[in-house]
Amino acid sequence: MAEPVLEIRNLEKSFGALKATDDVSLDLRSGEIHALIGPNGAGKSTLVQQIAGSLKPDSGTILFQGRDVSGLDMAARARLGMGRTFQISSLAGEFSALRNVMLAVQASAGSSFRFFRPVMRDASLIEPAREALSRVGLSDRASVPAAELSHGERRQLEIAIALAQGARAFLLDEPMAGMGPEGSQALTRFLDTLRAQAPVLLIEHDMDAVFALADRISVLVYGRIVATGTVEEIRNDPAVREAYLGEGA
Amino acid sequence: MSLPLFIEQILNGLQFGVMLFLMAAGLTLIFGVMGLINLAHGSLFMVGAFACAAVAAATGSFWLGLAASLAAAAMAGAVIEILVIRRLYERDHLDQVLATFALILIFSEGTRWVFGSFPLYLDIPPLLTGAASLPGGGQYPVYRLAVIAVGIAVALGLYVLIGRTRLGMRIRAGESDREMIGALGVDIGTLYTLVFALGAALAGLAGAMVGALQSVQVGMGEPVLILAFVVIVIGGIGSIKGALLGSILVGLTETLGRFLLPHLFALILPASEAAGMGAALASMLIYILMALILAFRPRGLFAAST
Amino acid sequence: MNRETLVNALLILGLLAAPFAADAMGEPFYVTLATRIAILALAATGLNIALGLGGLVSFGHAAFFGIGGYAAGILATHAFNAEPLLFGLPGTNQMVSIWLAAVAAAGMAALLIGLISLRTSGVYFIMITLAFAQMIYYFAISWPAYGGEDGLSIYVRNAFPGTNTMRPMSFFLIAAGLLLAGLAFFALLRNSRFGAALQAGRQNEIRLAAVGIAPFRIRLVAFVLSAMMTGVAGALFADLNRFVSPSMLSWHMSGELIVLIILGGVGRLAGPLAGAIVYVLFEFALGGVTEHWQLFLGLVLLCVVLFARGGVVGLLAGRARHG
Amino acid sequence: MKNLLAASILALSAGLAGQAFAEPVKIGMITTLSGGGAGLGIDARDGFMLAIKQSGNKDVEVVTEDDAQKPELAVQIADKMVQSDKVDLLTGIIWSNLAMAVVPSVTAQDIIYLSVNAGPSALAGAGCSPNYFNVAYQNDNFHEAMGEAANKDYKKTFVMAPNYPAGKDSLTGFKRYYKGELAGEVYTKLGQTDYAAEIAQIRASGADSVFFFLPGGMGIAFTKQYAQSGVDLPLLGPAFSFSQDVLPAIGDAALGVKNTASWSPDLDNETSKAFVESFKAEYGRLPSVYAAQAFDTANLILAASAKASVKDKDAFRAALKAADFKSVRGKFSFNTNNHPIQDFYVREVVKDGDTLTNKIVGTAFTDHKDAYAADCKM
Repeated sequence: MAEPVLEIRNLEKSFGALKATDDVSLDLRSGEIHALIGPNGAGKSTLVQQIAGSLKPDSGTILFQGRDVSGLDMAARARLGMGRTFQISSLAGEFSALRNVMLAVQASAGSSFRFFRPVMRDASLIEPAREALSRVGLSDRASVPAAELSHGERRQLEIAIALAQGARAFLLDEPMAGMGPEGSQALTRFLDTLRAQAPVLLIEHDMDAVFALADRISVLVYGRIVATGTVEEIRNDPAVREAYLGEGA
Repeated sequence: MSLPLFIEQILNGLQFGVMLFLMAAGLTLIFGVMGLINLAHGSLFMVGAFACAAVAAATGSFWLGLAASLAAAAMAGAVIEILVIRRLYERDHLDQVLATFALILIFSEGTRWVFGSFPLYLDIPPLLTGAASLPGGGQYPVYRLAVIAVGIAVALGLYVLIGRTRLGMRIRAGESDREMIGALGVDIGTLYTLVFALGAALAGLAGAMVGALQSVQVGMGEPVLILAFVVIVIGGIGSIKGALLGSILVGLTETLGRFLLPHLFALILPASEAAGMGAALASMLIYILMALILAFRPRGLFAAST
Repeated sequence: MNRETLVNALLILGLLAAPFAADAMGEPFYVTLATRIAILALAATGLNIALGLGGLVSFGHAAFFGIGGYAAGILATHAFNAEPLLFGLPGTNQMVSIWLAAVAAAGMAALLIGLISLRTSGVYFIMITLAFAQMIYYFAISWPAYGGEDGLSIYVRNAFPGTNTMRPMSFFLIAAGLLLAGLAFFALLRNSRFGAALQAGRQNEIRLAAVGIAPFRIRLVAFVLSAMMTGVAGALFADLNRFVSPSMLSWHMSGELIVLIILGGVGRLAGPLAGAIVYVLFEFALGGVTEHWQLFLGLVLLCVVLFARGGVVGLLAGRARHG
Repeated sequence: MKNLLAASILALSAGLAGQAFAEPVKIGMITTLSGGGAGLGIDARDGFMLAIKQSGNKDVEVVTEDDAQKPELAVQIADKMVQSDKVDLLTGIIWSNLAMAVVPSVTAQDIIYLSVNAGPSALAGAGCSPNYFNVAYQNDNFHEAMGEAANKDYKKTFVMAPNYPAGKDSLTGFKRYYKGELAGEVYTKLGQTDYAAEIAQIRASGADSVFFFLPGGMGIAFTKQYAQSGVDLPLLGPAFSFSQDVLPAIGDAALGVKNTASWSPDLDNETSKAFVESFKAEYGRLPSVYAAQAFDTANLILAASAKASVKDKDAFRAALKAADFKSVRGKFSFNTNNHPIQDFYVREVVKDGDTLTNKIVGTAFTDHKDAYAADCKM
C-alpha cells in the first residue's frame, strides 16, 4: 500500500481534566475520502485544529507527506499543502471573492514580499484564481466582497481557496453545515471529484453525504477513535452503534 | 543598608502598589465585563481628588471630602457611561482609545476652567498624622499604613462582591457570556452603568487618598493611568487577581529599583554619575519588566480565558 | 476618476497651492503652517501602514517620530561642533544623509520593538507599544549627552543641495515632496502582494495563516516600514522647529498621530493628510480664541468618533472599496 | 493705605505714560496658560500686563499665546509672531526646554528676546547672544545662593533633584558654593509624585539638612510627604518650590522652610511694595517671584522704548543693556552676557494671618554674577 499522505500518531490533548484528544492515531491515503464522524463534543474540531497547526497538542506526532510537521505553525503546514476549510467560514470579509482566492495563489506561488506591482494587474495571480472560482461555480460572484456572499457561497469560496493553494490534502471541517438540501447535493457531487486531485479528510455531520462519499470512516467519541473502517464495516460495528448511533443495549 | 530602611522601602512599595491596585481594579473590571479600554480612568482619579479637596476646604473635614470623592467620581463615571461609553462597547479598540483620549482633554480642560490653574490644598486628616514605630527601630507614616489597609480592604471587598453576591454573579456572567445574562433577564445597560460607576468610584477613592499625599492638580491622573495599564497588562487584562499581583509587583519594582539601582551603579561608577545612571534605568525599569513578561507570556500572568 | 481619487487630488492640490497664495500675500507664516501639516501628514501616513492597512494599533509611534528627530538633531550637532560621532564617523548637515540615518535608526528600533510586541495582539499590543515608547521617552529625558529634557537645538536648518532651506517656501517644497513620495509609496504598497497579505491579516488573521502566509513576518515588515516613514517625518519635524526634545517621544504625540488618522479616515490614502489639515488649522484657529481650546478639541474628536466614522475622507468620498 | 499706594504708583508711572515712544512697540508673549504648569505662566502674564497697564502707554501692544508647555507649539507660535504678527520683541517663556527651542532660532533672526524666567546655562555661556536678555536669573543662581547660605549652619546635607538637565544644574550650582559634606545625592524621576523611597533614604543617611529642587507639583508632593514622615531635618531649597503659586497647596507643611530667591514680597523697597499692593488689588492674590520678574521685564522694555526706537536695533539693545528702570529687586544691572547682576536672599516660609508667604531672613549674595559669563564671547 502507498505511503499515507497524512499520518497522525498517538495525539493527546487535555484542557484541564478534560481529555479532548485521547491517543488518536489515523491516516489519510492518496485518492481517498476519509470521513471523521462523532457526536457533538467528541473533539472533532479540536483534532482538526491540531492537525492544521492552530492548536498545539500535548504529545504525539503528525506526519505530512512523510515529514514530521509537529513543530511547524499553521502557515508553514499550509505552505506544504494542507488545504483547510473552516466550520464557521473564515474569510477576508472586505476583499472580493476573487481577491480572497488570489491571496491563496500568491501564497503558494511566489513571495508575498513584493511591494510595488499592483496585484490587480498581475495575470499570474488573477488567472489561476478565476479558474479555481469557476471550478466551484462562483465565477459570476468574483467581484462581490466576501462578507456579502451568502452562507453557501462562502463555503464554496473556502473550497476554491483550498484548490488555489494547490493543496496536497484537504481538511474540510463540516463543509455542508447550514446548507440547504440542494446545496448539499451539489457539494457532494463536487467533493466526489475532488479526491482525484488530493485526498480529503472530511469532518461532517450530514450522514447521507458521509455514506455517499467516504472510502473509510473513523468514529470519534469522547476524544477516542472507537472504530475505523469502510462504510459497511462502520454501519455494522456494534461499538459504533452503541456509543454513537445510540442503538442497542 | 540597614534592616529598618529595607523594611520601610518594602512598605513603600506595598503602599504604592495598593494605590495602583485601586486604579487597576476598576480598569480591569471594566475591560473584563464590557471589553472597553478606558483611557479616561485617570480623569476619574483626578475628579476624586478635586472633589475631596474642594469639599474638605469648604467643610474642613477630610472625611466628608472622601465621601464626596466617591460620590463625585461614581457620578462622573455614570454620566460618561450613559452619554459616551455605552456607544463604544461594540466598537473596536481603536475607537475606544480615541474617544476616551478625547474625554481626557475634556476633563482636564474642564477641571481647569472650574478650579483654575493652581494646585489645590488637601491635607491628611488629623487622626492619621504622625509616624508609627516599626519593629526593628524604624518609623513609618500612619497615613500610609492606612492607605495599605484601605487597599487590602478593597481587595477583600471586591473578592466578596464578585464571588459571593448577586451583583457579582451577574458580573461574572457578563464576563463569560453577554447574551446569557440578557437571557437571565438582567438589564444589561444598568449593569454596565453600575460596573462603570464602581470602577470610577475606586479611581476617585485612590485620587482622594493620593491627593492628600501629593498635589491636587490638573493632569495628575495621567502618570498613574499609564502605570495602571502596565499593571493590568502584566496581570492579564480582565483578571482582578492579576491586577492585585501586578500592582504589588510594579509597586515593589518601582520603589526598590529607584532605591537599589543607584547603589548598584555606585559599585562601578563615581557617586554623582551612578546616581544619574541609576535613576535613568530605574525610570525605565517597570517598562522593561512589562516587556519581559509579555515576551514570555503575551497575555499576562493571569489571562482571562478567551 | 472615482470620488475618492478626486477628493485625494483636491486635498493634495490644496496643500500645494495654499503656501504659494500665502507667499504671494506676504504671509510666510502660513507657509510654515502648511509645512507642519505636510510633515505631520507624512508621519501619520507612516502609521497608516501599520494601523490602517495592518490593523496594528500602535500607541507608541511617537518613539519612531522622536528617533527620527534625534537622528537629525544629533547628526547636525556633531557637524556643527565638528566632533566625530562614532568610530570616527563625522556628523552631517545634509538632509539626505540625515533622512537615511533616520530611516535606519527608526527601522532598527521598530525591528526590536516589533519582534516582542507583535507576539501580542489587541489591547496588549496597544499597551506594549505604549510601554516601549515610554521607555525610550524616559531614556531621552535622563540621558544627559544630548540635552535630556531640555532638548537639542539645531542652530542652522540642515542643507539640501541647490536650495536655501531657511526660506520657508524651499523647506515647504522639500517636505511636500517627501509627503508625495510617502503617499505614492503607501498607494503602491496597498495594492501590492504585500499590501494584500497585510490587509487580509487585519480582516482575518486565521485566513491568512490558513493559506500559508505567516502573519507575524508580514506584520513585522509592515511595522518596520511604517516606523521608517514616521522616522523620516521626525527628522523633517526637527528641521522645521530647528529643535528636538523628548516631547516628540511622549505618549501625547502617539495619541496625536492616531487622532490624525481617525480624523481623516483609517486606511485611506489621503486620510492622514486630511486629518493633519483639520487638526493643525483647528489648533491654530482655536488657540488664538480661547486658552481652553483643548476642551473644544476633545469635543470635536468625540463627535468624530461617535458620529462621523470614516473621518473627513469618509465624509467626502463615501465608504472604502477594495478591488 | 491702599489708596495712598495706588496714588504713588500713578505718580511713578506718570513719568513714563507721558512720553510717547518714537515707534509703537509690539511684544509677543509666549507662555504657559494651559496644562499642569499653567500657574507659573499665568502669574508671569499677569505681572507683565500689570506693568503695561500701569504705564497707561497706548503705543505698546502685547499679543499673548499659550504654549501648553510643549516645545513644538512654542516654536510654532514664535514663527507665527515673527512672520505673521511682525512683533518687535519676544518674551514670556517659563521653562528652560521651551526657551532652548525658541531662543536660539529667534535671536539668530535678529529678534530680541527677553526672558522672564528660564535661564539655561547654554544661553549664558557659549550660546549667548546680543539679542538675548535674561531679566530673571541664570538657572544655577538660586541653588548657588542656597549652597552659600547653607555653609553657615550645616555640615552634612542630603541633596536631591529630578533626573533632567535643570535638576543636574541645580545640584551642580549648590555644590559650587557648598563646602560641607554630602550625606547623599539622589536623582528622582521627572514628574514623580511619591517620595516615600527617597524620604526613607534621607532618614537613614545621617544628614543634618536636606537640599532639594523639585519644581511644581513634585515639590508640593515631596514637602507634604516629608512633613508627615516624622523626619525633622531642616529643608532647604530654591524659591521655586515655595513661591506664592504653590504655597497654598502645600499648606502648613511648608512653614519654616528656608529658600533662596532674588525677590520676596516683603523686600524693603518702594517699587516692590507698590507692586505687591497693586498686584493684590488687581488680581486678589499675592504675586510670586515669576510675577515679579515679568513685571520687571515689562518695565525694562518700557524704559528702553522711551529712550530708543525699537526699529533701531543697536540703539534699542544699548537702551536695554543700560537697565535704566526701577526694579522690584532694588539694584539691577546686566553682566557682559546680558544676565542679571543682583542680590540673592534667604527667605523663610511664614504665616501672615491666614496666608502663607515668605519673609527675608538673610542675604546670601550681593551683586552676584553667574558662572558662565566668561564663556560668552560677545
